Amino acid sequence: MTAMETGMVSNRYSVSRPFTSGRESCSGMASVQLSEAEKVYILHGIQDDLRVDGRGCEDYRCIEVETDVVSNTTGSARVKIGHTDVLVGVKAEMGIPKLGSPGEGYVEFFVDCSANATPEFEGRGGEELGTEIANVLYKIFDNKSSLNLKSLCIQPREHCWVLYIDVLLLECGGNLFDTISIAVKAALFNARIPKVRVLEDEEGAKDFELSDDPYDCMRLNVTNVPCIVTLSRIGHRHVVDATLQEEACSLASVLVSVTSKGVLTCMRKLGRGSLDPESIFEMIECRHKILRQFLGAIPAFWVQGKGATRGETSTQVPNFTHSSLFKDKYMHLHTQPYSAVCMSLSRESTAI
Amino acid sequence: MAPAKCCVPGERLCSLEDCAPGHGTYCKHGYIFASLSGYVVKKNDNGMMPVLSIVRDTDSHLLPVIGVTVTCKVMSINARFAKVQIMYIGSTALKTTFRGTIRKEDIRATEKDKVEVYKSFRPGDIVVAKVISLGDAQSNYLLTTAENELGVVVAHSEAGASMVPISWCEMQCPKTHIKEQRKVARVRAEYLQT
Amino acid sequence: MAPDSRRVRGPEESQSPLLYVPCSEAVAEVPRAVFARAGLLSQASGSAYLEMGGTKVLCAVWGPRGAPGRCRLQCELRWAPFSRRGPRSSPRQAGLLLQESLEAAVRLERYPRAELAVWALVLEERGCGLPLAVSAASLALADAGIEMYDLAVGGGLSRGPGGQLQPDPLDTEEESGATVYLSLLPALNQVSGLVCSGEWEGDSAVEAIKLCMEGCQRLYPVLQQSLVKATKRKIPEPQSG
Amino acid sequence: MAGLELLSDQGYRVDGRKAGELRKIQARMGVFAQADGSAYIEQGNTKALAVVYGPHEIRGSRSKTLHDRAVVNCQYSMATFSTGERKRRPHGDRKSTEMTLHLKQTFEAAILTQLYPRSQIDIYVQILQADGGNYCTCVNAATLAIIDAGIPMRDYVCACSAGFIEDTPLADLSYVEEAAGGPQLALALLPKSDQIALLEMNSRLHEDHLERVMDAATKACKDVYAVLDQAVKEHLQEVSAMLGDRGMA
Repeated sequence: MTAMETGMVSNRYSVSRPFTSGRESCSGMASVQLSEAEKVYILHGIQDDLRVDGRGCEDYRCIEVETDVVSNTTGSARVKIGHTDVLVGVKAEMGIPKLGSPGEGYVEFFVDCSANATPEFEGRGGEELGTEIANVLYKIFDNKSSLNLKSLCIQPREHCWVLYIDVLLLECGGNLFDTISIAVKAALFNARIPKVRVLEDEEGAKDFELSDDPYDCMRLNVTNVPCIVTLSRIGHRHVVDATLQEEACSLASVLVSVTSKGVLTCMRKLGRGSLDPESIFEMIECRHKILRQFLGAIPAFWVQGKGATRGETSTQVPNFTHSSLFKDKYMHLHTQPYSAVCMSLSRESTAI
Repeated sequence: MAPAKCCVPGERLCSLEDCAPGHGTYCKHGYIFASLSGYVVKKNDNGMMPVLSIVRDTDSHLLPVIGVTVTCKVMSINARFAKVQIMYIGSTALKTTFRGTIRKEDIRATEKDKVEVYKSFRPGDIVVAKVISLGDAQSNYLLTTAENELGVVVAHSEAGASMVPISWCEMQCPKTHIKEQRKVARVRAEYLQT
Repeated sequence: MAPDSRRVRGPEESQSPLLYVPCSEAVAEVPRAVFARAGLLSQASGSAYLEMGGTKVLCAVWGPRGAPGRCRLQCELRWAPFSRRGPRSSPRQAGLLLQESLEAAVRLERYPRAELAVWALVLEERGCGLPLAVSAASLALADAGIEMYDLAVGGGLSRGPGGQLQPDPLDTEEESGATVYLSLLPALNQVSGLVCSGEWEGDSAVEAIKLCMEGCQRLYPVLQQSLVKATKRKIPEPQSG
Repeated sequence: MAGLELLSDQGYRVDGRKAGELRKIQARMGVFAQADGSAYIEQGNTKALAVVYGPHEIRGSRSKTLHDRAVVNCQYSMATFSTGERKRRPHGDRKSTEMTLHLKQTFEAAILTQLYPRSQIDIYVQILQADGGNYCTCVNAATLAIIDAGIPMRDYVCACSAGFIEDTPLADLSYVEEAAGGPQLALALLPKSDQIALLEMNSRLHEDHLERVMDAATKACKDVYAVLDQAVKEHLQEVSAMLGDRGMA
């Protein structure tokens, strides 16, 4: 039996229920209004593996990554997928380790849905969505392997680095979660935490010495930092990297966060529809294919050790090309043609 | 007679070929499922396919829908509309009231431009009206009294006495014999208690 | 400023002593005993009480009542102050999860311009508070006579340190890391809510979800029975021929 | 402030500029597709992004409606990572509320609001990186965004700050110079008509010096104008070249 249409509607092509909750799909706060005919058009295309912008169901849009954009931060990155534009700044500040884990530093997330993205976010309008995204980010980092928190500890019980990961939403064109997770990963990759030397005098008073040399710094191992893949259920298929229009057609989506080794670190159903268990298993399985696209696109983020110093990122990674949309040192990356990338990358992924 | 079967939401009742779905059921994959918890009742209309519905006697989750006749109380009036509280739907009393609006142009069917709200309703009147729209996010239910059977049924005069209708647009106080203007409903004979 | 000699000044920072209390290593009996009862509060439109192992959840539903706009399911899930030791999870997030799980089960289109308020309280938390709240809430909604596609049944699961999958975990087991929470519409075989956290390698997540669904299927008849009982208590049998 | 010499004997400032010299300005218009107008600007190390929506129907309560002109609605926010010390919230604090008000006043003076009665124009500015002259950078970014949105204005609004250190008026203060605590003046100017849209001064300055500082700020604003005008013209050429291509095909 084919998977039942999400949201249980008896009419085959009616993709929306006439009266439903005021909250649209979770990431669709900045949602668009679509007519029934437009929805049917999108739905029919997706049944035939052809989306409005010419992509197949499991293709990403072009992903543009630019690192080191804000000099006031420890690490920063801007990621643009289609019309979704996200800026992430990581700031390392000294703090006291949490009681439960005295030998570790910790990470704090904050998501600012600025009014730039859509006027609805003005004032406190974006707070709800921001907290929701931050909660998801906490959840995907809530395990031992994502980030080596022990390396953030300076002195057990007394001092550690606190990484404030601040996400700024500049433009919202669908697929927020994926974009944000890539940007977080890129910003962590870019982060250079100054090395600290602890000096202790005779009385036991401690003094810290921060290294002045920008190259004498600690880099984070981001190999296991997960990326989120949101799969939206539309009709009888699922699509990755949905645009706002496609999100409006989808009643339910599954958010899967996955590391480069294919390990799931978090999974959530979003939206008000329901899903067939089989389709969920299908989506979980699909992550491997998506992962290969990612691996092909951004190997530097996945394999630590390449491009370790400032400025080298762009030259070491062959898939990055320069573009001058925002700035001259902009790195632009195109994941198409997907098949070619996947082929060349199966080798690389086995090496990891 | 065997006791009526009690069912819960999600329970599969029978195939669509055997019965027609009635109140409290929905169809999926060619079967009828229950969507309410209650008793299954099969009604056999002569020769037709039996209708399967779920009965809950205590049910009162009535919501105003378009076209239904409601009884309401006028809460406030201004130059453009009267605000009312819907208290009955048909002949069922509601547990919680709903707010509705009767706009000036919906008060009567003819000579709409000459209507004045204060000559039609006063706060405290009991009005029979019909729902014409559920309204949008900002507005309430929109009601109309533009039919002979719709309008004020109970009104009190300034002296506090229950007034008696004397024409379609006037009511009279039995104590003081002062006439007041109202959009009076011609109550259907079957509803009148004598 | 002169030091205050009359008072004993405490340390600048203080922590709850509960942090240092060792957790008792209880192992849940499988399956945990379930007690369900619907329709016990007279003030609410519908209500349900559900107990599993030591976890106790009370849920009440009000409505439908008039509200502008489209139909909304207003969900609130709270943990009673005495429900557990240590910090309680954020009620706001839990309410959203509850809402997401229930929305697919309720026929909201039947209630235009109305609001349904679902209010769940975890009286005692010994693991699986959220999934139990979902089950209790759908019982309460059905008890209130709200039209639903199916009962949403919640199920939880955690992976122990040895990698064994433990359905309906205790709170101590939930802390171990990897957990799955799922809400199922059993008659329609649809998943209306899903949250996995922790690391799941290979196909272990699929396996866990399947196990979780089995748990929901086991709980389903219990909920149905209690609902039938409540319906019979509440509603007189129709006298028609 | 001891130790830091803000103006060397040779007349050079900390970052090597002369007293009346601006920082390098780089601007780009039309950075976002979804907004009606947008612009990104860098003034030295200060980076700001401005987005304009509108004119559109009044959002929220209708009581804000003005019957003879458009409502200008602004929001100034700073990214939490934009400053040296992390900020707790991007907007809503006292300082950004004040900035919001200033921006609103500035642009109400410049936009031809009477052309759009009963409507609303939203201007949202975001500081991505702060290094002094935040208000001025925002005004310049917003001007470009409004031009990009095609909303008629009386003139460009060009803003620049000026300070007064060691008897010398300095134009376009950087963060280090601002932090030194001397008098500082922010000027938003309509350069063609020499009209002042907003003028604000902090700290103490002798009346006799005011004119010199004002002159420095005015000159700086006019310099900013030259740069902005250049950016707009380049953008127009780009856009018209693209349109031209389409016309040929």
